[in-house]
Amino acid sequence: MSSVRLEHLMKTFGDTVAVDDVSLTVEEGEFFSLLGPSGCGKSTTLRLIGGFEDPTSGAVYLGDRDVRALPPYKRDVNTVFQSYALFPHLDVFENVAYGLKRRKVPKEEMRSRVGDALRLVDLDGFDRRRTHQLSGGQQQRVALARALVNKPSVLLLDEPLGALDLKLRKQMQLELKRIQNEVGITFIYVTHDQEEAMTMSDRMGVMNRGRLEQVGRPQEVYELPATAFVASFLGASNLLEGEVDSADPPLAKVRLAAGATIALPAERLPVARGAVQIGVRPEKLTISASGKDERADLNTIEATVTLSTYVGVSTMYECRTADGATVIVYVQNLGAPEDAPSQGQKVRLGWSPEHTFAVEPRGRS
Amino acid sequence: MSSVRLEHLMKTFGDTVAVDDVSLTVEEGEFFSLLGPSGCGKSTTLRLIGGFEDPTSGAVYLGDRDVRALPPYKRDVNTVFQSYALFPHLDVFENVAYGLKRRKVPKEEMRSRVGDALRLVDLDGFDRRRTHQLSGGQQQRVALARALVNKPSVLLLDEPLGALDLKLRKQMQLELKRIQNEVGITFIYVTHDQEEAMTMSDRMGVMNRGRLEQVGRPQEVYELPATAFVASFLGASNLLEGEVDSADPPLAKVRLAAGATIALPAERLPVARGAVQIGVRPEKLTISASGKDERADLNTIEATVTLSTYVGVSTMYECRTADGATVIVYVQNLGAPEDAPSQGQKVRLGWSPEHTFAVEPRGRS
Amino acid sequence: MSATAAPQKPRARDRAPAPPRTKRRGRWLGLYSKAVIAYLFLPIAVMILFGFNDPKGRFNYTFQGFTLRYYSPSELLAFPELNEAMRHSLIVMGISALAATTFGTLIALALTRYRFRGRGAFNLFLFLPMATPEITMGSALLALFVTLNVSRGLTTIVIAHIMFSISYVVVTVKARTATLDRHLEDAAADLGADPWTTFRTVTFPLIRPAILAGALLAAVLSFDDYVITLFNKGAVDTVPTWIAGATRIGVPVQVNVLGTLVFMVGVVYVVINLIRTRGEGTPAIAPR
Amino acid sequence: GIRGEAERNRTEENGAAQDPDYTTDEITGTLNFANWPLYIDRAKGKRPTIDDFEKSSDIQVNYQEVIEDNESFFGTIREPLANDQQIEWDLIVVTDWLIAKMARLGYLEQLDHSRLPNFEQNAGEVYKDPTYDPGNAHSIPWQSGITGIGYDPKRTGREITSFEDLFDPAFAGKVGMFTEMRDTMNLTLLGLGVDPQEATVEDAERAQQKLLEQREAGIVREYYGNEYADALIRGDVWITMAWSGDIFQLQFDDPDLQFVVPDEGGILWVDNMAIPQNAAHPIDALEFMNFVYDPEVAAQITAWVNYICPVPAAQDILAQAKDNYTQQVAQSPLVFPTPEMEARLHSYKTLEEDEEEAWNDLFNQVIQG
Amino acid sequence: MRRGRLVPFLLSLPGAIWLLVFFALPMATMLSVSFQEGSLEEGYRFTGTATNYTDAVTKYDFILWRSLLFGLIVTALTLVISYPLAYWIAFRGGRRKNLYLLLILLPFFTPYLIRTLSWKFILADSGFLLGTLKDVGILDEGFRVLATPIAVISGMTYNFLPFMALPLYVALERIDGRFLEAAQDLYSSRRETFLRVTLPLSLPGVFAGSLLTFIPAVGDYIDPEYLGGVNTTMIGQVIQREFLTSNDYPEGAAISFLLMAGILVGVFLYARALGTEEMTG
Ligand SMILES: Nc1ncnc2c1ncn2[C@@H]1O[C@H](COP(=O)(O)OP(=O)(O)OP(=O)(O)O)[C@@H](O)[C@H]1O
Ligand SMILES: Nc1ncnc2c1ncn2[C@@H]1O[C@H](COP(=O)(O)OP(=O)(O)OP(=O)(O)O)[C@@H](O)[C@H]1O
Ligand SMILES: [Mg+2]
Ligand SMILES: [Mg+2]
Repeated sequence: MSSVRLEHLMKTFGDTVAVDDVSLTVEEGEFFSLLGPSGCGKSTTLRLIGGFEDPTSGAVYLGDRDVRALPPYKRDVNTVFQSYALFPHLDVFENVAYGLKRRKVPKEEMRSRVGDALRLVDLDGFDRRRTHQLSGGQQQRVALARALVNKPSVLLLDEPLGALDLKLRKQMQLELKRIQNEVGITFIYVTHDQEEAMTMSDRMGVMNRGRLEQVGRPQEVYELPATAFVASFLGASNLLEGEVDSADPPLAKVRLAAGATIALPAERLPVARGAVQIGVRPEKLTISASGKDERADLNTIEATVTLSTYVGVSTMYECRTADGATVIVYVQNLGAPEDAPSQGQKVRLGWSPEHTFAVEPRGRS
Repeated sequence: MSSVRLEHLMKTFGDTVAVDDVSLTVEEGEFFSLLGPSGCGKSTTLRLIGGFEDPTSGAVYLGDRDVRALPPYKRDVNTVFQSYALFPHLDVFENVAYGLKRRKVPKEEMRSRVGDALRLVDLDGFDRRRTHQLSGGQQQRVALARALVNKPSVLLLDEPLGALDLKLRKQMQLELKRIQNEVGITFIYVTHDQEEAMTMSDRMGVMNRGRLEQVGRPQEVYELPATAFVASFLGASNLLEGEVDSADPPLAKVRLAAGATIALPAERLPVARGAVQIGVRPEKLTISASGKDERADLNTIEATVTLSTYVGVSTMYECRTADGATVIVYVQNLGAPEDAPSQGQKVRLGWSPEHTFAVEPRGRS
Repeated sequence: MSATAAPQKPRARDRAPAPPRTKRRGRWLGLYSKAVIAYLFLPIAVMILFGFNDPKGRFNYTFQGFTLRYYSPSELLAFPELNEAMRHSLIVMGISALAATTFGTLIALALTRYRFRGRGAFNLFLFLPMATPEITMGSALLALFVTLNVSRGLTTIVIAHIMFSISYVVVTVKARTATLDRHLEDAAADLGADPWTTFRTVTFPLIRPAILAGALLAAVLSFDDYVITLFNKGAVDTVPTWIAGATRIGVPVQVNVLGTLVFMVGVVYVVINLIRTRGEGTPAIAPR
Repeated sequence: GIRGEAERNRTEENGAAQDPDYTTDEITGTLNFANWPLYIDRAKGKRPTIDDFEKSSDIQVNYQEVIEDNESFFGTIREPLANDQQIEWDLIVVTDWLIAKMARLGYLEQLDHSRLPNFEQNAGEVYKDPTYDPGNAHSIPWQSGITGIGYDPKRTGREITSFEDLFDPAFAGKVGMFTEMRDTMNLTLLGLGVDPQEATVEDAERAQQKLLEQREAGIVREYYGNEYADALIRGDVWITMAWSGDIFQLQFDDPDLQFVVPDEGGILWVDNMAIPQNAAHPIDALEFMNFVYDPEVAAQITAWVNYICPVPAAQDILAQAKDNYTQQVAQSPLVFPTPEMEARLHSYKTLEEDEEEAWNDLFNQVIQG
Repeated sequence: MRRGRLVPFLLSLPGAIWLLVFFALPMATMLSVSFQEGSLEEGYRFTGTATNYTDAVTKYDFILWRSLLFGLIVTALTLVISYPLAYWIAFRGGRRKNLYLLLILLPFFTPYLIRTLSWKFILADSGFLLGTLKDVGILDEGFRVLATPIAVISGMTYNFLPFMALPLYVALERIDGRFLEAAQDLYSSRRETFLRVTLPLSLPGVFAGSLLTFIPAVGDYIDPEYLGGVNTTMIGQVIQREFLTSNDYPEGAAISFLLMAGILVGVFLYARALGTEEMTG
């Protein structure tokens, strides 16, 4: 059974279209992430589901019930607000216990559940603190605990880990996953961190300017982005202009503006002819000195290294192709720095047709 | 000349020691990051520099001036607040123009500078919006523009990009760097994102429980963490218990609890004898089927794969060693999935002594 | 350079308290505020003083000599109708302040939390009772009661007081509800609180200062009202109406004594609480 | 003469609407009595006169001190009376001019004088058949007072005898006048040598001129209600229009203060008992009216209230009292005016409605500059 | 269609009904009275005449202006006096805030007549205040406060102070310290922080307080009656006399409605000038 269903949902504020014709079905127990740039309508979508905004048009279903007429407190949904919205007149314990009190959970149980929730977010011993005595991250964790403690059938989380450091975030991610598995509740999770979305979600949706551009399993969306926006939003993506040469299965051919011909599975072409953009993820690229051993089964292009940056786990190279396009390459720092390409060096970039995708050239944006 | 100097700075709230004996010198024009877990005292440190809190003890110097007696508005410092603190009675334009107005910048110049600042944060055309009509990320960007537009000699930024998506964040990171280079102002930058800290900073400090645990250039701190906390905070780090076997240069030897003997540059040992923890970053590890070609110049240990997770750029393997310690390995997804180790498989993990570091076993924390 | 020199600086210097930037100004402000409060109490001091007066005639105008006579029970109870009037005043004040605060707060919430048709007109309408001269309102209301043949008494006084207090409460409470963070109410609803519970547990605590202020204003308005009460009181007197009548013969000292006692109840309450919150208010008031 | 005729005409006019008879001819055992605060004798939180009456008559008195002043009290009972409704009172005490006005409007019951033998027997002659209520048709006096001039000789430095002293520029800013239209206008008319009863609208205009001059010259400090007494004893005013009873009281605190009936004449005003139209217990009210005209009772009331007593015989009774205070009351010309004083006293002019409007307009222009 | 539509009406219902029945209805009758003619004796009849209004304007325009002026002065004075007080309570009151509020109001739980008498005692021409100053020679012997506009304005300022202070407090109390910090960060001195941030954020309180002070002050009659002298008559006294002494109800009603109209226009202009309509709803 579907847990949350949105049908042609639309929300405008004056001239601003915050949510634009969004249709979406989230299954029960699913971990669904909404990903998208700042201001694309993620929070507004959650607020529509939570019942804090009335849709301009379209419908919201929880289970099989049209809930447009239902006020927020009658929806079995809990929200972690982006701005935390902690009650300033209550202390940490009371904030977290608030929902349980409303449901008349017995004192003893309440105390133990609140205790558990606070332990979960690593805030043991902060029970009696006032919210303004907390750091940003601590406030966010209280907000999280306040929602989690209720174990609703659907949990809406608006960037719930945004203010947390990587370590705590990782830890909380695992905890959230565990809770979700354990209790089997549906998560709709807004994040701007695509790695988070990818590691945690069963499925995810990418929003842009109020529209849902692509919905799918993380790997699917990542490896085969449907639009140029999705491609570029999910991590640095290299997009190169080209023209369809042949669209025959199994491997279609696209001639790049820069000259090379690129092979890719034919079914990935969005159009049978004309202009396309072909793409490849930076980490799928290998970088080798120009002229070195060439493998026929790889797509290759020639380029010049313009910049190399150390980023901890890996090194990032910015390369420029013959027609001026920039291609980004990530190389994991395995510890053989002697053969690392240096700035200005001519290199050959290679990747497998399997890792090649194609999108329509950007119309808008 | 030093731009900001903290001397034995201490701040307590009741029983909580938020900042604990922090001494630090930030040079003029430097990009300095403060990194640390939630609640470790980063914001409080910034607030002490900005003048919003009075230190419990210790001193703050801006340039060569002891500014403890100086109210915030007399300090040539601007802050981007973690909670944005946008003026609710002013619109976006007026918020950004606020500081310029106070300094009587001529109308024309003001208008153009505010326009530039808004363009910088990608908020063209939002001039007349009220702050409550903005999304979380948009608010954060306004806060950023409001501080940047003043070009102070020191800019304090408290997680200024926290609410932004990766793409915008990357873009803003570059812009911030550019601005900083151009205007030559000192940045003190609080972030919980160590990648951000590492890519952007000239130097960084890692805080834990109010104390500054290590200060140094990013690569230095990352590759040679001084404490177990820093090691584990800066990205997943593998720490293995051991005992110093020999401390003689050039390569010292440490015998692990799990059995293997590990070589590392002798000067990296924090102690000449007794217990240590040796560490290695997950991305420095290679993973190969147990029993395969062994290189004598590498440190190796045997382990079993317990979990593999796809994380986009790379795949993460969790492995267990003989004595039960967990070792994390990142392998970049180069696209040869056929020889990827599968769960349960026995593997050999190898890394160069160069990538090995050692810290004192965790006392507290 | 100074980085090395710094640690050698005497420890005492580090511990030197940061210059009290805000505190000094706070002291002036505190002094001023206390002066204003003292000014508000000035006439009360005179009232108390004349409660100890021993006038020879019936007018309590000039200080003739000190006596505690009027604090003796027999003298205090010499005018039962005065005490009765005080009782009426307190009853009317209690009920009308409570009702007006309730009604007014609800209206303030409606006006600031919702946009609805006729909101602007309603807003304007709410100013009218404040803008209407008391006598006009009083006699108009009396005409209504007469037409409906309602006999005047405590009930009609209460009705009238509620009527003219509502607007004051609305305006006071609105000053706060207008800028309340709506996300907090959203959060409460999200956590399963129905509108009433949301109000009780979140909205109310957050606007409590405003409601308290509104209630106090309503109480003062009621306690002090003369003209409107006059028209709708029937056979019942409140303190202001009784005193107004008594001026002709001479306001007895007992009025001052009673006023002093009411005032003292308030003072004692305040003092007890001041002691209880010792050290939590401004440093200047709390004993060092 | 003319007055009584007009009165009869009115009563006949309203004869149909107005029940000429009382609502009952029986003693009901209840009396709702509206009076001014502190306007009856008190002892130990009780009202001896009321208690005595209840004991002697078996009538329960619901005594309420609800009248603040004539005008506002009239404002509150006018609506129901105009609607021919019963009001809660069987007996009210209001000043003479209001008696005239209410009688004119048909708001008062006629008094059955056969039930008031004490009044016929004991009332002072000045109080019988007054101009404001010919034949005491609707009212008999409760207490009365004189409007004259009060002053502080220490400050004025001289004795005051004349109305003109209120216009002495030497006292500029230290002179008090009344907001009471009738007091001020009638006294001024007397000052101008006009008998109020004979005054025309032209006379009233002259009086207004006189008052306006006083005002323009900055002689008047303030137009006072009851608070003039406070101002006088405090020295804010040196000389002021005054009521006899107030000065009598002030003299206890400052014996130097003086009250004079000016040479040109003063005003005797009378607070009267009357029965509102449709009253539920008229006979009980008449019983009470009769009761207080017993000299002993009258003396008891006057001993406490200290206003002018309508029963001359009370003076002798009070004079026999032992305590100092009561002696003073008995001897004061401010409580029992001397015949010489009485000779100079006049009543308010009884105003027809349009006259009243005209006088009000004239006077309002004086006090509302 | 759902939550929202009915709620505001339900919330307003009790108060609105109360005001409709006990205020609007009687006042509507009063409005019709203002168009009546006649006399007390003959009764007043509705003729739709406007003479009551024209009369009122010609007779009392000066007093009306004076009342508005006094109201304005009193509003300004109470604002200036009580703003720092409200500010202090709001920001430095700690947990004693409510107590200070109570303290401000405590004096007003004594009968106004007693308070006024007390003021007369304090301000008497040769009382302990002026008398002393005169004895020392600081003040001229003829100087007085009572029975002057100063006395009326001071009296009203005193009596209306809480009506200004409380709404101000209410608005100031909720101002988030973060905004003040942000302002200081952006080079605002204390003064500027106050002018640019604190003050604007407290405008709803300034507005509310001004209404609660100005509106009743313009129609006040107690203070001018007891503290005023010959040139301090205010419109409230005129209306009082029309109703009580002259029994000219139509005229009294007409002046009342003129006054109300004047006040509403003033309030409207004020709201415009302050731009707080949006903030105060
Ligand atoms: N006003 C206060 N009263 C009491 N404790 C406080 C107060 N402000 C901060 N703290 C405590 O001081 C510690 C440091 O807070 P700070 O805000 O500096 O953390 P932070 O490093 O900025 O964390 P985050 O990344 O979560 O924002 C925290 O434990 C916090 O709870
Ligand atoms: N109350 C409002 N009035 C007008 N515009 C609004 C309002 N609320 C949101 N918007 C606009 O709607 C758009 C979507 O806002 P929303 O808060 O859903 O973005 P978001 O995806 O959550 O962004 P972020 O990641 O920055 O929080 C934004 O452009 C925002 O400015
Ligand atoms: Mg958002
Ligand atoms: Mg922080």
